[in-house]
Amino acid sequence: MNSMKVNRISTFLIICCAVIMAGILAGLIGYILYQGVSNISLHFLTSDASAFLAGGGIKNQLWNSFYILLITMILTVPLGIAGGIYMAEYAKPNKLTGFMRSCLEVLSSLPSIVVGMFGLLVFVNFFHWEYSILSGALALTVFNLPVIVRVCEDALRSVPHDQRLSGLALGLTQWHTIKKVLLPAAFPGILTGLILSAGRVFGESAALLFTAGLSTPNLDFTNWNPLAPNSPLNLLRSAETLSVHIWAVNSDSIIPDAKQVASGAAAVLVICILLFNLFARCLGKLVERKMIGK
Amino acid sequence: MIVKNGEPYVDDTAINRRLIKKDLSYKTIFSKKREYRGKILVFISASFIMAATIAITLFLTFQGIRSFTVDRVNIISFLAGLNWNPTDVQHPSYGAFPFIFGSLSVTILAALVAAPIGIGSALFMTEIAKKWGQKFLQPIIEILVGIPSVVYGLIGMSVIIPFIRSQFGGLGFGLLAGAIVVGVMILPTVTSIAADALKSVPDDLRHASYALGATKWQTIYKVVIPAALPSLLTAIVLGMSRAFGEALAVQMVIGNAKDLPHSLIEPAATLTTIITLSMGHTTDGSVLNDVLWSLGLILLVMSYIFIILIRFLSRRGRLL
Amino acid sequence: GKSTDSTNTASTKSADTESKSGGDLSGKLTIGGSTALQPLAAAAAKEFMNLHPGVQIQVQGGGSGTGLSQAAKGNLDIGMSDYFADAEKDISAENLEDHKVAVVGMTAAVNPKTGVTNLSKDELKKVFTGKVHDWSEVGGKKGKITLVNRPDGSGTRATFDQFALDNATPAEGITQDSSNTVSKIISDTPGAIGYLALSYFNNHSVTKLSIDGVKATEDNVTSGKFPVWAYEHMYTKGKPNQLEQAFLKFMMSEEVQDKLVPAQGYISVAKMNVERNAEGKTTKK
Amino acid sequence: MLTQLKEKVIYPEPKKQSVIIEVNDLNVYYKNNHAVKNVSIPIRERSITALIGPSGCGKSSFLRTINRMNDLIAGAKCQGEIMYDGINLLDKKIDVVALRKEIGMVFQKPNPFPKSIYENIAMPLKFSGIRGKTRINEIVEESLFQAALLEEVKDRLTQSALSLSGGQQQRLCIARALALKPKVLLLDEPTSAIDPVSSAKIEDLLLTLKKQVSLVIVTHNMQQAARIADQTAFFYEGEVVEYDDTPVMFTNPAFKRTEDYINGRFG
Amino acid sequence: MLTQLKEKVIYPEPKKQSVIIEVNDLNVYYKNNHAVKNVSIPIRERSITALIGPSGCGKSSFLRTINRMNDLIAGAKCQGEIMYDGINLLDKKIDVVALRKEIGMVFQKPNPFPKSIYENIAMPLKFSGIRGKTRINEIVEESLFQAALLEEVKDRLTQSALSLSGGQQQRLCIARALALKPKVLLLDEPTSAIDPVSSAKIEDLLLTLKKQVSLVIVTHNMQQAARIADQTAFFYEGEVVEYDDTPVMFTNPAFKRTEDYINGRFG
Ligand SMILES: Nc1ncnc2c1ncn2[C@@H]1O[C@H](COP(=O)(O)OP(=O)(O)OP(=O)(O)O)[C@@H](O)[C@H]1O
Ligand SMILES: Nc1ncnc2c1ncn2[C@@H]1O[C@H](COP(=O)(O)OP(=O)(O)OP(=O)(O)O)[C@@H](O)[C@H]1O
Ligand SMILES: [Mg+2]
Ligand SMILES: [Mg+2]
Ligand SMILES: O=P([O-])([O-])[O-]
Repeated sequence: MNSMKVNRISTFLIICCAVIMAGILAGLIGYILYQGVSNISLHFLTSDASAFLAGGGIKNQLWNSFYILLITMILTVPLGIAGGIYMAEYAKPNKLTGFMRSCLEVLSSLPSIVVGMFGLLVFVNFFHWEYSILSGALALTVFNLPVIVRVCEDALRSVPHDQRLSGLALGLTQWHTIKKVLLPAAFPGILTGLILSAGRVFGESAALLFTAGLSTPNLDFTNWNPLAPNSPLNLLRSAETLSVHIWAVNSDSIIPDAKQVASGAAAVLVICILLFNLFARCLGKLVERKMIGK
Repeated sequence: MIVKNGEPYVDDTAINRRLIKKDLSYKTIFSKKREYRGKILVFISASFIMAATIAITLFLTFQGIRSFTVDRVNIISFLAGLNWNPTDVQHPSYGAFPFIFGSLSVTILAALVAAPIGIGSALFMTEIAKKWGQKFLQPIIEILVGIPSVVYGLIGMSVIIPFIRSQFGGLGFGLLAGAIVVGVMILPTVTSIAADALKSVPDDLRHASYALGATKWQTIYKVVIPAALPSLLTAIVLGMSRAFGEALAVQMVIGNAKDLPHSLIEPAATLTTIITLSMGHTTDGSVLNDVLWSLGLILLVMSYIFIILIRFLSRRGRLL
Repeated sequence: GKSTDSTNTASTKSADTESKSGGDLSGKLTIGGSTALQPLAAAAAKEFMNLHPGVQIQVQGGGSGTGLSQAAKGNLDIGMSDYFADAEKDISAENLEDHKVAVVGMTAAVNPKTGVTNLSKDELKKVFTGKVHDWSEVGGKKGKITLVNRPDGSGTRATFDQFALDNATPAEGITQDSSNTVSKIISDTPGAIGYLALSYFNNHSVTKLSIDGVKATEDNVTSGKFPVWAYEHMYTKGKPNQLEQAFLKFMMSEEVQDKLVPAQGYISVAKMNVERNAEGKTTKK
Repeated sequence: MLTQLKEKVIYPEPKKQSVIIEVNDLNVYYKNNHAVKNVSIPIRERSITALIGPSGCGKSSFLRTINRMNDLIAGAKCQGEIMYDGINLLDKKIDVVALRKEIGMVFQKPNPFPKSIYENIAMPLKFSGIRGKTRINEIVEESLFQAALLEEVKDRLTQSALSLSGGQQQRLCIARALALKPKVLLLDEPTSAIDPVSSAKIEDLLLTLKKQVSLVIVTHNMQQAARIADQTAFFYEGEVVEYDDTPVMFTNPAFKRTEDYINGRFG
Repeated sequence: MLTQLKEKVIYPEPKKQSVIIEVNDLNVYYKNNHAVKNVSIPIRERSITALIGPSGCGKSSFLRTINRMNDLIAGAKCQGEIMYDGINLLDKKIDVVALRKEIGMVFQKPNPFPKSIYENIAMPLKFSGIRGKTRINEIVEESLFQAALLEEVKDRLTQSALSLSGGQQQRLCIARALALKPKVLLLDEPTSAIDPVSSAKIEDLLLTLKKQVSLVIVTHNMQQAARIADQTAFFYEGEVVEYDDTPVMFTNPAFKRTEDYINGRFG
């Protein structure tokens, strides 16, 4: 039968697409891990990068990545969740909301390099924060804020409408309904979204190129005074992150083992992303189960 | 009835005031019990988004038009010129067309890579194997979205470039490599948005179709895809907008040659790669620096255009 | 700007244990720019930090343009460049103080499979401006010519354009940010040609090209026979401070000039029999 | 057609119970949709008023207007008068939060919060300003008892409310509303999503409750209305076709349309 | 309890019409949920069989099993026998696409495709391999006529089907199903989401249709079942409590539970 044949062929093609998709992931992860894992060692993770000799590590880059991530999340999470609450619960369908939504769309579709250029213009040059963790984190805030607003808004919207109604019908104010009923119910979704967005921040590179710089001072991991120039905590020092390091090592370094360092660093990066993902999934499920099954 | 000053007087306190709103005052606005406090807080946070967007647009616009207003670069020859040679001492030329062309080609080619596979995978997830799709493809997509672009670039350099070199000759660096890398990169974005679009087609329609004896493909092709078409196009456009703005992964594989490429395997450059490549070499206020900001402004304008396109598509979707 | 990873060879841990030999110096120094000078600066920085454990020096790449522009802005303490700051019209050269620390020769680098080891200047120009497309046209084996360029801010590129190509603008080819990448691509790609500082010809994966029959050797450079060379400058913004001064002094010390400079493929300024001014005019000393 | 008939409607004289809410000429619009049209009925104190009528006739809209839940619907507009305790509830100056504590509401689908059973009742109490653990415990227990749920859940107050069966959840929602000591309780098809046994339990519960609270219940089950309601209003296309004491309405309806509906000829 | 009573059920002898579908011992499971339990009833040719029962009792599940729409639900499992034209419809070898053309289905919510009225009928025709513009036009017209919709829409066949009223949409859905000339038409609460007038029209339509097609209709409106059905099956918690000719069922039900349900004592 003709239509049956067409059906079979097209189904086959669609399955092919899915297989390609899965293949790409398997290929990517497999290749990166295969190439990179052999280069990962305790030494690689805990020693400084080298400018021209073989055998450098990624200690500072790894630290910088996590530190910038932390600062970015501290800046974005409260802002983003509050923004999400506004968009989901308070925004009335009027011109202002329409405009705000457009802004959100614009912001979330800006190329990260444009965000980086904005950071260069404003944070680095205008405020004279130079290439620094602060500039980088602020640029990433611009980059990540719309994502978190979106995550929070979606999570709140997916809370059944009758939860809202029952809160209000019990004489709770809207704010208390949000705080006590909706946010807890949306929490697993928000948490999962936050962690996934953290993964994206962790891997971002173009926005940091012009804001956090491509170098790291010699960090003294015994000096935790945030004002010291060589303190890992200093916000006003330049900081090369792991993903920027991969790019830099590949495009303009003079170390002889650039390939090994790059693939090792890429493997570390991907493993971190995988862990973020796994973590988000497990935590989200755990929290959800705790809320429903208690 | 109470009479006061010769007038009949309704005792206000007799009416129960407990259901009447308290007057607005400093105290009620900031007191814990009232909700104004929370409302103001979230509104201010939301305003940050507007502030950031406006700031970015204004700063980049002002910085980006300097090359035309201050440095007197001809805007036509900037947009349409084929020759980019800012270091020539006598006759510096700032023709950005090859980069615009490069960006557009990479974007379109990437969409050609990503759209069929992405929409196919989305169909798999929503129509063919729902359970499987949710269980396996969803996490795959989430992981792929999370993989940093430099990693895609790295793989492009170490796998795709040697492959192209061995298959087609040449350097391997070029539009084709860029398009493949970016196409794979936007694949998860396209897939997940397309899957959302397909999921939002009401099951009613599918049931109607199946109950009328349609095969799976007939249902997909004649009912599901037409109903989701504007959103599917949105998915592709969104993917393209990501491709247009991608910088480092492209720079690692495209070769960064400033001439118009003659074939897919010749090195080329895009707006983003030329910015990352040259920005560091310039000083504030130099013509080259200003021109790079103008390239940034083009990126900004393009992302606005993409948004307008998406808006247009989603409005069409609502009419259906 | 653009640069590479930092040099962190002197760890602070050793600072605690080692006796403080030159212990009066401390502070942080960021050096960046020319990738032609980068290997030498990095090696010198390492030795300097061994001598002064309190000092931290990072050496980055990025290209000469980056070196000059970031030094002028104050983002780099010392900017390295292959060309004179005056040559860059956007940079206010009067603010920058020049320190010539070495000379480096530069020449074209080709993939060994091309079979070419020498080209006349004319042939070189034809190759780089895209007038010839096949190696067989200039006496090599048959194979397509592929150009590998450095970006606009590169001093290697500026020097090579000026003295090897007589200011002809090279045709477009693939453009890479660092000399190291260029060297890698040339060795990977049959038919590829680019240009590198002599300090990068440290293995035999790429062929060092002679120009007009003159080999690109130290002797030929110092005597002025081989024209493609450049001073390696270190620029400071205004007068160097104490730390910068100490490092620059170290750069000019015998330890660096007599040991590191030749070992890394550079030439000491003192050895030069010719000199060159900012306009590029070469004269006998 | 209906408006012509309207004039003939003669509302019965108030029986034993006095009026607690008096609705006068109420109109509700959703954008262009005129959902409730000139409705004027009284809600009697300590009695059950049932609202019946086919789907989409405006019963829920009417109910939601009473405790201003319609404020939440974008584009909804209410006109008219809902007199309660000397004030018009549709007035702009009304403090809706305070109002909703006094006029509670229970929905069709049981919608407990995803928290413990105890918290479901305690949380709204805390927000209404009641302090003190013992005081709150007392009220929780009392309202669970009132909702005939105490026996079933007293040993598992800390368990999630979602672990209860549908019928239990609905009674929990009633208990939650009762904890705030409302004067009026609005119920929108409270039994239509739950099993027959639970449904019967809730009917019993409502009959007990009406000794303290005035109840308004929307139902699509005519027999349910007949069983429990003191007064019944029949809605049709936004208008109240007939309002009367339940026995009168079900045995001797004034209008053909009411009779048709009650006898299942449409709807 | 019900299973004990079950043994006493004596299905009536076939009346005038012969059996077109014979369901034997049908069980439907959704994961752990046993939704339809040992159901055995006949569907008679050219007559209307009504399925009644409270919400969630398995009426829809039963109906969906007949034309294998349950295949689309992940986790659904069907066991038993549905004999039709000498074959068991639950057989793995059944070509479900062909089956669904012969046994059509109409859903509770009208679900026309977001295309023109004409396309709504023509598209499934094309799917089933019917070619030729005149042939298709003919069938479109014929089925619109059969569904009593032709008069209302003949001048605007190219307009979007979504511009029709709910009742018209539902009749369009019926027309669409009729165009494929089904032997059996399954209707799942076809009138419950539309207005009374349209609903009455559809009832009339069904009475006309049964001259050519066997109809199975799920309804929650007992009176509707009484008005139009020849046979009625009463479902309760997944089981068929009673199956009989409609007049018998409504005047003299064999079981107390049936009587209670019919008289609105629950559900
Ligand atoms: N949130 C809303 N927005 C717009 N229109 C609405 C909304 N809610 C109800 N309507 C419209 O108002 C009219 C009355 O609806 P309402 O829900 O009050 O009816 P109902 O009698 O409660 O019906 P049901 O028995 O189905 O619950 C309907 O035409 C409906 O479409
Ligand atoms: N898609 C499904 N997945 C899982 N369980 C289902 C599904 N559909 C129905 N059920 C379950 O099967 C049982 C019977 O449902 P069914 O929809 O057949 O009842 P019904 O008699 O049609 O009810 P209603 O009158 O509400 O339509 C219910 O317990 C229901 O929860
Ligand atoms: Mg309702
Ligand atoms: Mg059903
Ligand atoms: O990096 P350069 O030495 O070519 O400027």
